[in-house]
Amino acid sequence: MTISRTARRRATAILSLSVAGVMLAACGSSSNAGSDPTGKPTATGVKKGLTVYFIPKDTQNPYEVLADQGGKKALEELGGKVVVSSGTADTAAAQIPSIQTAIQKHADAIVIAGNDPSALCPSLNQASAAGIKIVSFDSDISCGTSPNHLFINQADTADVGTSEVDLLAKQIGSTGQVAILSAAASATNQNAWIGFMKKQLTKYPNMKLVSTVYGNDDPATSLTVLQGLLSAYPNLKGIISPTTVGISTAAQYLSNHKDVAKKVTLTGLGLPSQMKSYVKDGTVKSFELWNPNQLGYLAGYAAASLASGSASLQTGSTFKAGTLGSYKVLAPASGVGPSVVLGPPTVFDASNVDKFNF
Amino acid sequence: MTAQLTAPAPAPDTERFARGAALLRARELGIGVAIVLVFVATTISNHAFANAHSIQQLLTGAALIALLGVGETMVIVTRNVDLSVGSVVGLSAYIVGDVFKHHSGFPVLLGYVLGIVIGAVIGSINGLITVVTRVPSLVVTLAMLYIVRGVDGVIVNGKTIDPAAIPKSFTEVGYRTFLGVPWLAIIVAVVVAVVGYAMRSFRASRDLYAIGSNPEAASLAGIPAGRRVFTAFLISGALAGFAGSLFLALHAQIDVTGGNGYELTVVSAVVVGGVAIFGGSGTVLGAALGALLLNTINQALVAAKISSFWNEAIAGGLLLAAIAFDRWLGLRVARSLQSAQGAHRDA
Amino acid sequence: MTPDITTKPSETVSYRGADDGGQPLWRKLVRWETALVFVLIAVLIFGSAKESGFLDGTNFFYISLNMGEIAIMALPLTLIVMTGEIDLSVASMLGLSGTVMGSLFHDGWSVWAAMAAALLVGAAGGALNGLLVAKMGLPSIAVTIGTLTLFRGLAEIVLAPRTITGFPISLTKIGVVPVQGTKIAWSALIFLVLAIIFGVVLHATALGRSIVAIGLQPEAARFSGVRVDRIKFGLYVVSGVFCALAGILFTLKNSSVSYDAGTGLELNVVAIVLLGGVSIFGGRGTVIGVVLAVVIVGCLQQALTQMGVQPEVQNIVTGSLLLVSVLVPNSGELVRRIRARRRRGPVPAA
Amino acid sequence: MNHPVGKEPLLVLEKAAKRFGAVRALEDGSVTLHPGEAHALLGENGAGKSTLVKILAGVHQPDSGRLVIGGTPVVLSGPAASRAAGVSIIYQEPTLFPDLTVAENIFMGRQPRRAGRRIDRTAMNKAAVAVFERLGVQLDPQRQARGLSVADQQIVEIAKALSLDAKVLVMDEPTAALTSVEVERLFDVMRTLREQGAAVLFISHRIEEVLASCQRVTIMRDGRFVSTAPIEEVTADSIIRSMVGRELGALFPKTETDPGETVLEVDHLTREGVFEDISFSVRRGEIVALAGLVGAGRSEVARAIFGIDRRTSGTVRVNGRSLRNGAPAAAMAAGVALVPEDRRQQGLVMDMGIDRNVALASLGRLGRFGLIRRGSERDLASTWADRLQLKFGRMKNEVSTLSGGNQQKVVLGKWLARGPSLLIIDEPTRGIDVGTKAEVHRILDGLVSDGMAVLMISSELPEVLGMADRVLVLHEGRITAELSRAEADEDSIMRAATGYAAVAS
Repeated sequence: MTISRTARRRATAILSLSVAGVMLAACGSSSNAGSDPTGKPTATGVKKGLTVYFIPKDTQNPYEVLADQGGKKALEELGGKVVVSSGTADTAAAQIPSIQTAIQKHADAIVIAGNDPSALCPSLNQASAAGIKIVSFDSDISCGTSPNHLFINQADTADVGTSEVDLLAKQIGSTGQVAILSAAASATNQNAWIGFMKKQLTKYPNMKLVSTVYGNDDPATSLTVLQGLLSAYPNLKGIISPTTVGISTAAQYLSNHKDVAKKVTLTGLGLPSQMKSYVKDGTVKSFELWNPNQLGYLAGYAAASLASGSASLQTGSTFKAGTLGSYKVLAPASGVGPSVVLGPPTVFDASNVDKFNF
Repeated sequence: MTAQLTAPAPAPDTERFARGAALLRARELGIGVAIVLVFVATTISNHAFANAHSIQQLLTGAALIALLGVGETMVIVTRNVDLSVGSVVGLSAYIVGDVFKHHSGFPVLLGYVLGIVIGAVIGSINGLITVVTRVPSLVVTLAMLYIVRGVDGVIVNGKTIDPAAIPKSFTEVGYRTFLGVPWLAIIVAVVVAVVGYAMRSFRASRDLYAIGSNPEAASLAGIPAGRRVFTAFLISGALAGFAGSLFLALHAQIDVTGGNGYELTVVSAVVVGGVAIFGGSGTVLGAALGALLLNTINQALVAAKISSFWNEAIAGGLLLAAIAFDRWLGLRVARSLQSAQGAHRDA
Repeated sequence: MTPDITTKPSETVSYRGADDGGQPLWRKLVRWETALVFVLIAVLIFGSAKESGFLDGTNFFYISLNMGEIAIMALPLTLIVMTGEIDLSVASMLGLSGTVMGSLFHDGWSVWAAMAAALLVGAAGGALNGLLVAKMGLPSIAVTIGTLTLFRGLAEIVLAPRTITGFPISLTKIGVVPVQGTKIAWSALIFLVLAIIFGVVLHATALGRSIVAIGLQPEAARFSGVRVDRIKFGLYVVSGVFCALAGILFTLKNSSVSYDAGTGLELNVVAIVLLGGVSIFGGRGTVIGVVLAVVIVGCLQQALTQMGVQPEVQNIVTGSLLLVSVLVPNSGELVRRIRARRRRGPVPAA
Repeated sequence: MNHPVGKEPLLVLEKAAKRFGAVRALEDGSVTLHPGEAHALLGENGAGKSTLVKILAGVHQPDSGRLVIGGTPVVLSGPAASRAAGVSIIYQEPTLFPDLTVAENIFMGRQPRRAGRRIDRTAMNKAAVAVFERLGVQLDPQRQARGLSVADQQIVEIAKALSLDAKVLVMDEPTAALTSVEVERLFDVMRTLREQGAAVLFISHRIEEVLASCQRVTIMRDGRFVSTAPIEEVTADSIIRSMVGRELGALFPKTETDPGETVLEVDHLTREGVFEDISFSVRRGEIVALAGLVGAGRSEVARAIFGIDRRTSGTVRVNGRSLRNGAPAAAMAAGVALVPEDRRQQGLVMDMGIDRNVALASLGRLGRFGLIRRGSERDLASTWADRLQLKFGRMKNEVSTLSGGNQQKVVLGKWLARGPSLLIIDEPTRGIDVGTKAEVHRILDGLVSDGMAVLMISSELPEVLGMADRVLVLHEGRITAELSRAEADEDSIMRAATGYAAVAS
């Protein structure tokens, strides 16, 4: 899929022109002309009264709810407002009416967590054509340059994949069978992380990835596939679950089956609030995550800055994100467009897990 | 009315009966054999599969669907269907969890009772609408599926119940074993046994079969069909609510997705288990075994290192095979009875 | 000597009130479609009162864009429900056909050939349903729950965990721009054309008349020379093909497809058909009713979304609408029964 | 033959009336039952007997009238109330639960119980065997009811009613499907019940049965009570006259015709387990009747000829052309029409208009490319409505609003509109009032005079005797006699139908 990406991006760029008739941000990578002279941010560079639509994967995902709250806080600080809108199902189709609503309501910016990497592109393109700035977070959209958008990366994608493998390797002595318990098979961020995990695993010749299973972010399904995994691979040493539902389901199972927990080490991405009890009872030694609240907060500031013109998609453009400090737009690289990285993920263990309230 | 009658039970042509009963029992037996076959085949491809742990997991994993299957069987036997069970599981699990979260010290046992009550309330709404308005239950419970899920969403509103909020003694049911058998499986087995026995042994439960077998004849026989169907929905709802509590106990966490899509899995399990979708026949044991078979296949695929992407296709194919097989069997039995009768008449 | 105590179709009659000689009185006075028109007007007034831009062209385009595929699937389902059967596999077929189209396109097929293959898969899937329901006489609800799972599972095998993108822009623009010179989405235009065809077929042809007869009294239809099995089989094939068409449009609209495309839409489609006044027992219903239901649901959803109403509340609204749409036509029966009970009075002990 | 004098009547029904929509099913249903009597209720089909039975059963609630049981006026709110009041019914059509065992069918809702209110299956099966003993039949109480023959089903029904030990036992044509040995047994049981002080209401078409086993007889006609009389005061002739209300001759207009060439040829027709080796032919201008008991396979033969059911072997030829197996459309194209037995389920789409019902078999002829021209549909319907003198309000009205006789005319119109060369008509006058009955017979006579071939199935012997040119008698799926018009009489037909004598012909 990556081979044809450039060609397709060019093609979609043409579409954006023909459809929108509006040229955005001077087509990013293809041209350096018209670089933003006001690259330096000013504290007052953000307009008041902005409306930012936050469109999470669905309205109930706890992780996203935390992020939305961060966004609300950001816009409150900036004198604007956040509208949260999405469907009940994790599907692109359920998000489209929300995008349409944002267009109808003349929103200034959209912050979206894509349920599908490309199904949302046509709608977002329309939004972009209507002058709405597009910011993606949590799970990126891959629309190329149409619309051109800023991705708020929770952590460097490669970092997440690599660090989780390292974390596990440290705990199991870099040897043994390992497996991955993921969310839905179609989840973009999951698949991207898994890709980097596989890459990193090549550095540990004695660690063997035996299986990747999908729990669809549903506790029951996660439990079923986990149990199947344990039956199939009695010598399994480690499980990486880069999804909050998966890791907490697995942790619950292991904490109740100490015999299994003795043999199998679990790590991945989890919410400290959910994982606290498992870290304390020793089921899980360490796991990581970033602060979803901060992620939303950063996305809110980024969206407001773009909408105010105080930041751009140009590589190196910087903007202030309230209490988080200043951020710089990174150059597009390997399938990811202009992006901003929140920071390295926090590793949680018994020493710090109590300090977080998300 | 002499010697012949005083002789215990045996009826005039015991032989024919024996054949009929064997056919009936064959269904449960057949599923049992299928489960064993899947288990053995998986073990051959992956020797690690055959251990006590796997079996415990097979039982635990099937428990909730089997429990829902018990209630669903009672409803389907009356020629109705309850599609709202999945939503009920989600709602009752969340409410029970929420109560634990906000009232630490809430009695653990009451947690289960609360789940049952929530389910019973929704079940009685289903039953009431179906019986009083005579709107087909397919539509009523489909609407309830939407409504209950919506209410659940409004209540949950993006929150989750974390494991820390739930008393350890509540979740124990989800993992403790007794003599190596998971408690969850024991509870469901007891429910299956009790309801299964009741479905055979009480007048009211035989009425359920009569209603599904021939509604017109049931009303001519003076069976209070409305009250019975209502009760079936009530029990189905109550068991779904109970399953919600157990869901919470098993997973120790709940958000809005809990129980989503269970309705179709349950109906599949029940039909695979030999319960006729148009009522009149089928057993609770069959339904529970159907659930166990589906779960065994799911876990076997992972264990046999076949991609879990095959799960759904196999479940669908199995359901189709089951109903096609039932029809074939039914035709065969009818034909053999008919020709036997012809011979009997001619003689 | 035939074993004629097996289930007779007449037994289901008891549910519609065997002796009350047809519809309740009010139903004869107020047609369901008329009621739907009033509901639609109410929704439009409600929408534009709450949202200033509700009645503008862009919004119309959005509504038509959102409803197009669901609406297309609702048409063949209308005919199937009219015969007294049901097809719950529609959304899975949408996903499977999109998946087939996507994966073949990804493998280097031309997009047109991939679409043709998707339609063929639709026909084959419909034929499977038809075979099991019409030829083998299996209950359609169980069969199509089975194929719902089966089709989705096949899509998963074919495509998961990939997402296919990169369809030609000349085609995917149907998800972005309306039909030239109008404010209507392509899928919705196709739906309207199809609705006219389906309307004519149902209401003015021998086939349509046969479908109604099958739904009202299948045995009488058979005794009148109507080829019940063949018609049912054909309808399932048609349903499969049009769900595949919806799958193609859905894929192009989103310019991408993954195996879980359209998951859960079957319930929306069924809800629309029933809301449109098609009786779940078969035999009663109109295409215009279904068209109105499509528009009402589309407008209502858009209005609620734009008002910022929680999507969960929309679930409640959809469920309640569905319930009301079957409760109201049955209210005559309800009133009759209550009255009958009152007339009977208490029963003296004998 | 003890006269029930002085004793308080067990059950009195007075002037009960019941309508269904436009159809007056019962206008004056009156009957009085005394303890210890067997009381016959006679009347033609459509006289209102079944409605009266259903009122006693609590299935229908009368619109007016009075019901007194055991001296107390009662309102039966449903079947359970009727049973509680001591009334037990054996229906014409068995109403069993196919998925349950025979014993459960008998004791549904009153299964014997043991400790803990649990059903005592052993006791239940024993009790069932005991009831069968009383009836002198052998039936496995533990087998499923599915697949029982009609006769066996009827036996289960009788066993059910017997086991209730009811004060009032109503039997709605229980003997129609039974062999005479079984009938004898039944009469024995009736006698025992009477001696125990119960009353039996006995409905039958076999007048000699009534004369032999009942003490009093009530006659109904056109939904009205006609008379009640002790059995000694009536004769078969007087009963028939009261039932019919006029001389037989007027009912059965019969024009003598010369049969022409053969239209229908049936050769070794067999449907496994249903009927076997049926061969006969029907010629232009003749009516051939298929007679026999209920369940003998008459309707099934008709269904197989028309292609509703598939035949196992044998051939059917119409006008020399062989018919495809299991294809009604092919039979219709060859010129066959079938007016089925069950008007409400098979003959008509009750919720469709008159015009659409008439057009239903001719859809292909009403326009081009499958489109239906409403105009030609309406023309077709009104043509036939005129010709058959249909009484109706508007063409669009649902046929469910018509009376039984007019409904039958719609079915006839539907098929005659196709101009068939062979008309198969199953129970042409079931459930039709006497006036329309004669009309239907006149229509049939007219059709035959014009050269149509008619195959008629009828359970009414007078109809068979009055209308048919030839009579074929079926017994348990085989033709046991072929009788010419001259040879056919009640005796010869009944003998062949019950399988007693291979009647010489």
